[in-house]
Amino acid sequence: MSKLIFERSSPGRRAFNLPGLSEAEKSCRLHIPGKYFREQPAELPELSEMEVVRHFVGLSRRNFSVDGQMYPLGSCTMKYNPKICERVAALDGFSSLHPLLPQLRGGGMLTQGALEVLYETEQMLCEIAGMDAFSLQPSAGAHGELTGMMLVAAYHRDKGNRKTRVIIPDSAHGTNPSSAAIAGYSVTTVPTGPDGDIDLGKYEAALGSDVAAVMLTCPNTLGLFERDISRIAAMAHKHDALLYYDGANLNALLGRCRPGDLGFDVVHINLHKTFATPHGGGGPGSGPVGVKKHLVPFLPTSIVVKRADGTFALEYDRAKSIGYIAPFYGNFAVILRAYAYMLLLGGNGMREVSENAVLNANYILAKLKGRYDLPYARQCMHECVFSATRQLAKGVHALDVAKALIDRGIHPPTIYFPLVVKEALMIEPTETESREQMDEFISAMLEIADLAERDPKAFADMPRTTPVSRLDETKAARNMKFSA
Amino acid sequence: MSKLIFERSSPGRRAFNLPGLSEAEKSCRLHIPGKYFREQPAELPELSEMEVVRHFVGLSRRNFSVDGQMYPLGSCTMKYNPKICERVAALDGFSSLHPLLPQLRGGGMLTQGALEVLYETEQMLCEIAGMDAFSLQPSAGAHGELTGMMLVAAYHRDKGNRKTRVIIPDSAHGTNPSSAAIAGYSVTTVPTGPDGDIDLGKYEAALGSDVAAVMLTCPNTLGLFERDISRIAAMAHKHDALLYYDGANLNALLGRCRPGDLGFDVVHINLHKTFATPHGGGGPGSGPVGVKKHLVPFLPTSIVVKRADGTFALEYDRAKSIGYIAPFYGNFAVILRAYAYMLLLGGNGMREVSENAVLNANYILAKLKGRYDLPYARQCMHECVFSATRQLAKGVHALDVAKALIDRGIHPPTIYFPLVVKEALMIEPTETESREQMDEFISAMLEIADLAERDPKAFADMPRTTPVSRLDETKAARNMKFSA
Amino acid sequence: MSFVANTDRDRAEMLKVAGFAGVDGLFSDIPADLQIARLNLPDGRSESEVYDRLHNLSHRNAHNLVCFLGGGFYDHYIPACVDELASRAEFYTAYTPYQPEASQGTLQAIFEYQSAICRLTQMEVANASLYDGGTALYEAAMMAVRITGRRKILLDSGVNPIYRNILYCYTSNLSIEFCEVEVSHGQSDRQRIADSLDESVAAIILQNPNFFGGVDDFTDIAALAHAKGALAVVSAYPISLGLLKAPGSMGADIVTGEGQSLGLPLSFGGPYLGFMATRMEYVRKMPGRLVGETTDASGRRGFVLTLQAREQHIRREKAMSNICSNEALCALRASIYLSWLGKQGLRELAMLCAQKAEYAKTRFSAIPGVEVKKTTPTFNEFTLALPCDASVVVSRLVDKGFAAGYPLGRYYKGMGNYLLVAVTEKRTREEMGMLAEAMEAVL
Amino acid sequence: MSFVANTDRDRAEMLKVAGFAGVDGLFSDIPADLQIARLNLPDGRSESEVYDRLHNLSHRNAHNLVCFLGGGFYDHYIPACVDELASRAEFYTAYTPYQPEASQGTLQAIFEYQSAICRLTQMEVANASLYDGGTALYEAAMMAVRITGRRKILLDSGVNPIYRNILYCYTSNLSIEFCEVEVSHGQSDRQRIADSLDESVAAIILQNPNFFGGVDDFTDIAALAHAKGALAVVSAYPISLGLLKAPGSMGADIVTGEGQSLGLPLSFGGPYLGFMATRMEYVRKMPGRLVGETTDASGRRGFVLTLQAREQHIRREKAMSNICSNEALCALRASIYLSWLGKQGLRELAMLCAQKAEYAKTRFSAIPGVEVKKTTPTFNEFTLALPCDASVVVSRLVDKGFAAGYPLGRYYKGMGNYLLVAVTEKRTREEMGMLAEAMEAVL
Ligand SMILES: Cc1ncc(COP(=O)(O)O)c(C=O)c1O
Ligand SMILES: Cc1ncc(COP(=O)(O)O)c(C=O)c1O
Repeated sequence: MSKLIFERSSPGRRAFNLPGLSEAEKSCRLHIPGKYFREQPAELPELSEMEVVRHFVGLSRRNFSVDGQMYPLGSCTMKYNPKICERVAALDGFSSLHPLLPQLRGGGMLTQGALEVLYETEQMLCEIAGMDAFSLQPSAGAHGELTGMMLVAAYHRDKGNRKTRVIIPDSAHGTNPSSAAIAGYSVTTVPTGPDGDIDLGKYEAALGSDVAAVMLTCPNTLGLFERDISRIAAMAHKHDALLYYDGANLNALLGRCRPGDLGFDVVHINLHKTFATPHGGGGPGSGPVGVKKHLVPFLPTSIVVKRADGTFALEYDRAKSIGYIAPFYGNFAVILRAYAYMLLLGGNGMREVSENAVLNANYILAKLKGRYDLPYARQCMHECVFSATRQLAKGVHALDVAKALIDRGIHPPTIYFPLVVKEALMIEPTETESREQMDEFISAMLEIADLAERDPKAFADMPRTTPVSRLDETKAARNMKFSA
Repeated sequence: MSKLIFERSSPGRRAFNLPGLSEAEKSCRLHIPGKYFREQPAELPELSEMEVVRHFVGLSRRNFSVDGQMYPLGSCTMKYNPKICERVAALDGFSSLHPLLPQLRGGGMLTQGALEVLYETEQMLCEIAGMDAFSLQPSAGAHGELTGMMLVAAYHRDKGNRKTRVIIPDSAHGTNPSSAAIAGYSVTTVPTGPDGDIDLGKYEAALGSDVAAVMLTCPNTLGLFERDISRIAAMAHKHDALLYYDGANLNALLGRCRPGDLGFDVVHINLHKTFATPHGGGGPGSGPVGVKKHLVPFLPTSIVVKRADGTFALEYDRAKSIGYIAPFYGNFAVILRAYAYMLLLGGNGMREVSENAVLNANYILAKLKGRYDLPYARQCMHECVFSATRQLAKGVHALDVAKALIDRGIHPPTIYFPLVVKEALMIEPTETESREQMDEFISAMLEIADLAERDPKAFADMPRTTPVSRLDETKAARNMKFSA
Repeated sequence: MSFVANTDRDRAEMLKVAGFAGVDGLFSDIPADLQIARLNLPDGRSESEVYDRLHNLSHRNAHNLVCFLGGGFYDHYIPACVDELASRAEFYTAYTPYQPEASQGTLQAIFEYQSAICRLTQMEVANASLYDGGTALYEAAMMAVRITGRRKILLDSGVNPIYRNILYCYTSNLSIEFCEVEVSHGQSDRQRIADSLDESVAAIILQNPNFFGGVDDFTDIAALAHAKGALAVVSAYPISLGLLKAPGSMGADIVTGEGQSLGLPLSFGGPYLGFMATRMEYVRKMPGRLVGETTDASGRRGFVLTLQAREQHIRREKAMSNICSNEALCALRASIYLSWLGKQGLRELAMLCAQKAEYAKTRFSAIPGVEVKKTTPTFNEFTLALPCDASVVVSRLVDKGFAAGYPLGRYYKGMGNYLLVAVTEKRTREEMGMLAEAMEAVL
Repeated sequence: MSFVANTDRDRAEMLKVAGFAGVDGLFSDIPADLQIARLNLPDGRSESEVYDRLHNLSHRNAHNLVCFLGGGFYDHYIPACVDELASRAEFYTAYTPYQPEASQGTLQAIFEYQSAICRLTQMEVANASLYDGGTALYEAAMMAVRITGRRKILLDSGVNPIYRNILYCYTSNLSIEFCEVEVSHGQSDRQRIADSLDESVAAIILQNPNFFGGVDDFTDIAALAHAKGALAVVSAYPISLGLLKAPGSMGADIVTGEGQSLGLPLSFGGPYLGFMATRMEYVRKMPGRLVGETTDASGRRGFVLTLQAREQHIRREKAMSNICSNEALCALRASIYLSWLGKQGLRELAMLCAQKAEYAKTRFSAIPGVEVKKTTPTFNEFTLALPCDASVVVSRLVDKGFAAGYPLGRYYKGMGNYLLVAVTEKRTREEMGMLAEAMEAVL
């Protein structure tokens, strides 16, 4: 059992060391009255630096990660995170830059390098997504969605439209309906048709003049390209409903197909997926939002502009802007990594990404479809979604399959999402997995399928190779122990 | 089983990416005749960058290390390596400095910062060791010894002394006799007396006018202070034999006792031990050599001097110097870490080092002496040497004790060294281990002592928790497979 | 360089296995007219060229100015072990710990982070992180709305103006009513607050120290709020909690803040770390992920994401928040940083900052024409009244090598001559002296 | 800051357990008059202060000069993954793998390194590392002496003069006789070598490319040496082996070299990496550690240190070398670097360097008064004859931002006007052009 850091604490131990005060500084009396002081110092752990190091090194070794294992977590695009991107993000000239520095002189003259990074990233994203402008401020995909919905609202308000609803397919990620709701809209859910595309009839029926936007993921979360996308767009636009693109799955289209060309008005992109910035155990991410011309005036404050003399500036004075969605310019160090990644790949490399991501997924699909049920029997895009229904018949759940994979040294796919697939196993290898590694994964999956038929009870105590075995989630929810 | 990187290779895979050539460059023909070319490219492995990363991350996880485990490897001073020292060693202004740069202008004007580091390190080492000058060039302890022996030879040559022998106690580390021999001396071994000090009578008998030097470690490798050190020194000096100090154990004396004050003429210091630079899986180290005045003229070329104007220069023109023992100024990045460490500790911190190192070792000694044989029943300095003879009576060797410790998550002590102790277990906790961690170690040792009595056969298949169990060393020597 | 592993040969074989004649077939679901031939972007470049480019760009920033800029974002020293540990591949290349058995490292680290935030703020439960201090405050406001069922919020004007802008932005479609309460003499105005509080108020939002650097004890205000059934929301600067009364002991119901100062580089605005803590009774209304302790079948302790019914992936449009990816790695950094400081270290650090700020004040007050505002006690940031436009002074000081502080005129009308100066443990006596001298020279 | 974990309380309790009244008792074996009260050194400083000091010192170096310096030490680009992987704590905070089961990571990495060196040099066995290329060459010389029982060594004057100095230094007490053989027209002089070779010669030591940058094929010289029972020792620049004939295929008996170019920073002279490879028949005479493959009881492959009877800790004064700690972490870096490059990458990199050097030559030869020495083919380094003292020119070019090369006058009499210029893949066409222009301007 791994001790909590608080359990390793011993009074008086210290890792910290701080500069001393000069006599002159020491002689200054604090002018803070006693009542403002805290009575007891916070009970933070007390350890030597080596003990801190061993603790966290030890914790790190209790994790699966992309650098350790194949991590085909569907919808999350767990591709390789190039190490050069870490190196550039650590450059002093970026990492030690105070965000208020631009305001100290002439709208950004003190941070031209950083502003150039932002500007060029926006320009590249415009080309990649087929949009007219980008804001890099959102901190993650969901944050981008919310920003997008606020842009939608601002657009309609500006036009005097009265809109109350957002249409979202039932296969959508939970953040989509949540973002729409949090932006003040009610959500109308449209079902998926039998072939995995949106049910067009039901979609048409759901549309109406009160619809502010339609939020789609494309390819959708079933890993399938929405084949009627042009009609879907046209139908939405007929009602002056805007089409929103959840860019979580852009890896499938990179360099080959652009959301802007498909008719989307607003998009967000997950830099931590398509553009290889590390996921950090659950963030930080970055979810830039791109828009077509008619939405540009509403973009968040500030935006980066290029002056006639080639210098860059931050523009704050924008009458129609929705305002501040982040304190500054977005998750700059994440954007910086993505920028480096884009330079590394270039236009040619990006096209290789989608080609290989889609090929890898179809390769897995082909190899597994005989043994796992495929709810929508079509070629897939960058991920393939199976159902463990056949295994369930023997009492083996998607969760069991997942735990068995852990014991085989592979991080499980996303399970139980999308919700429209029973016992979903959503597999996204990404373009960076090698054929050999995928073959290992495939063997493991086939072995698991065998085992499910032969000895379904064997799964109960998996995983066995991890520091803990299956954890009691009900107990966690009941006990409500959230801190030491 | 962990695959070799060559076994992960697949033709055409590539991690590498290189800058392109401009047209102008491309158009230049190589003027290398065909016969100078190699016929086949070297069969290096071909992997994607992610595969390279996973391979080495995987390998790293098959290691014990200071940051992972207690590592009380006697004589090696496996103390904590402060992370700040890694940070400063990575500073561009040091790491990208070409060693020939000083020669491009005015004896070092282009590298004043680096020379100041070297100069100040030398000054501090002089104070710490009680010597008059230091050369930082040796790359490790043994390298320092060899340099020291060459200084001894130069000294005697300069004085016209004819000396052929070096006296070394039987407890000495193997590098001592080896270094003396490689420098051209024959070695006279003097036994350890019954109380762990050198046998004074035998020592006196061994001395003579042909003795160039006496090499001592102090405290010696039994972890015991050489109590007759002053007499030993005086006796050597009577014969104009120089006294050499193997500084591997300086951690015991730091800030409290200086080899120079004990009568040593030449010393080496292991920066990778006493001064906390990381051991790197077996180097790089740094083994600066310090000398008293009478040996200064012989120091290796170059030396760093401080000019009257406060600038620093490299002096090459030194008639009596033994010459080049390293291409440049030593393992600079290692020295840099040690310099940072010395600044962090200061004089006060260094004294804490020896106090705590010695206390920790005596604490372990007190707790284990009831259950393990102590060949020299004295208080120890920074390490304590037990013998597993009591366990051997049951058929349990020092090696078995070591393997049992591995299964308990602790790196074993040094075993079978010093050679004068049968079944030696040489335990050096260093000052950075906490009492709790030592208590864990002690419990493990006591548990092992119990087990040795109760069930000596249980050791045969230990360790069990490692990726491989006990390896067949004879087979390795017989098969002579040294490469893939 | 696309980091693709497979070779042409691999691809050819795989296409065959998958039943495709060629790569284009993989995309046959996409109508041909919606496909492009190529992106209008330059070809990829090598790692060393990209490094050179970025290295050059990094030098086109004035990051070497001696930093007295604060405004909620501080130039604290980051111990090397924070960088080293947080850059362990197993931490930074993992994702959200959906599979707890394969993610105990991340889960335990977050649990410890939650614990540290609780102890720091003296609250009962903290979430796993939010995007930043500003959005955390917005989430707190919405949480208060959910808890109270009311839609009016009092907002102290001492709250960071950037955060106030964020609150306005996010709620602009939600018919939430804000009422800003002006500080008086740099301190929250009890009278005005009492006058504005009524049964329609969901929460009062306060900040400590406030944007002018003023330190306060909000116990009385929290009591006033509670008396009207409103919540007290406090945004706090975590380093100050080494010294100052914790919001929890003032009666705060929700505490948020920006965690940047806990071992995160300034990085031109992000990634940062929004923390949030509350009372246990409100936990089900709290946004964000939450790690809880449990056991496995053999009774071994382990950690899992829990109370997920609050979250978007379960509750969709009814979730407490839409947040999914948060700032886990930043929370890890904060946790390492706080572990490095420990109980005594945080206190000493806070003392150091406060003491240095007092010293700086003595230097500035010696400059003719400069007045240190002393109406409220301060922690490590304070306001100077200059004899002329602060932004002009600041620009002149840039030429002398200083980022001298933040001119208040931008966000506070009538405060054009006011400068907000922050002092951290990194600022030496010499630097403070030199800034004072430089300021005297440019005035 | 001494990084000591224990507190005063811990110490008091431990002293009691160990039976000491106080700390001084721990040192009672040391005569009191030999103890000091304190070191005359300043007190310890905090991490942030030490960082500031070192950061400032690092800026007092001209590391930003565009680097055309070589001389055996090259400014190659180091891929980020080398730094990241080699700085895994499990690698860099471990020591020599004495306990193989707890050190398979290090052991396998060294085994792979040995394998890569063998493949690169086309030799049969490589050791785990030596200090640097210079001491490796000295060790090779002594190894040849051991193998042949002879004490005379021929030394080509194209061998790095620093290495020649090292050879002289180490052997000055060992009655080894050196005979330097002058190159003629920048190339090893076959005639002189043949004339100097006789049955008393243990080895001839050669370098490829030699110090002037000249490329050679030593097959004939190796044959000449073998005919006299002498060994051929070749010091090689590993990057050049991407393109050039491997010493192994020339008949070399011992190959050494400096591994700095394989992913090690220049770091002002170290730590570097001496590599050494030889034929299997000589393995027992080879210095340094050696990792071999074996199996455990259940047949699983594993790696151990082997043939240790060659080493000091077993053989003491009869060991092949006194080396103990070597350059393991540097070998790891080299192994990662070579794995990153791979078979094709090393070749392409070598091509790139050679091609760029050819381009540089065209630029320099266009400068009036400057002559590119073309007597021998070169790889990525070449010699310029300038119309005046090269060290003066170089000093002037420093002011223009260049480390233009290495003036040969220091080590070669009569070559005061000669400049050795190295070009790596990091040098752009623009930089080469700018250097040529600057040189023209300062001449
Ligand atoms: C389809 C989809 N949409 C939106 C999101 C939310 O993105 P983020 O986690 O960056 O907020 C995700 C995240 O997994 C996703 O898969
Ligand atoms: C007592 C002693 N002397 C000398 C050495 C040799 O030092 P190095 O390995 O740095 O060459 C060691 C190394 O362990 C040692 O313990």
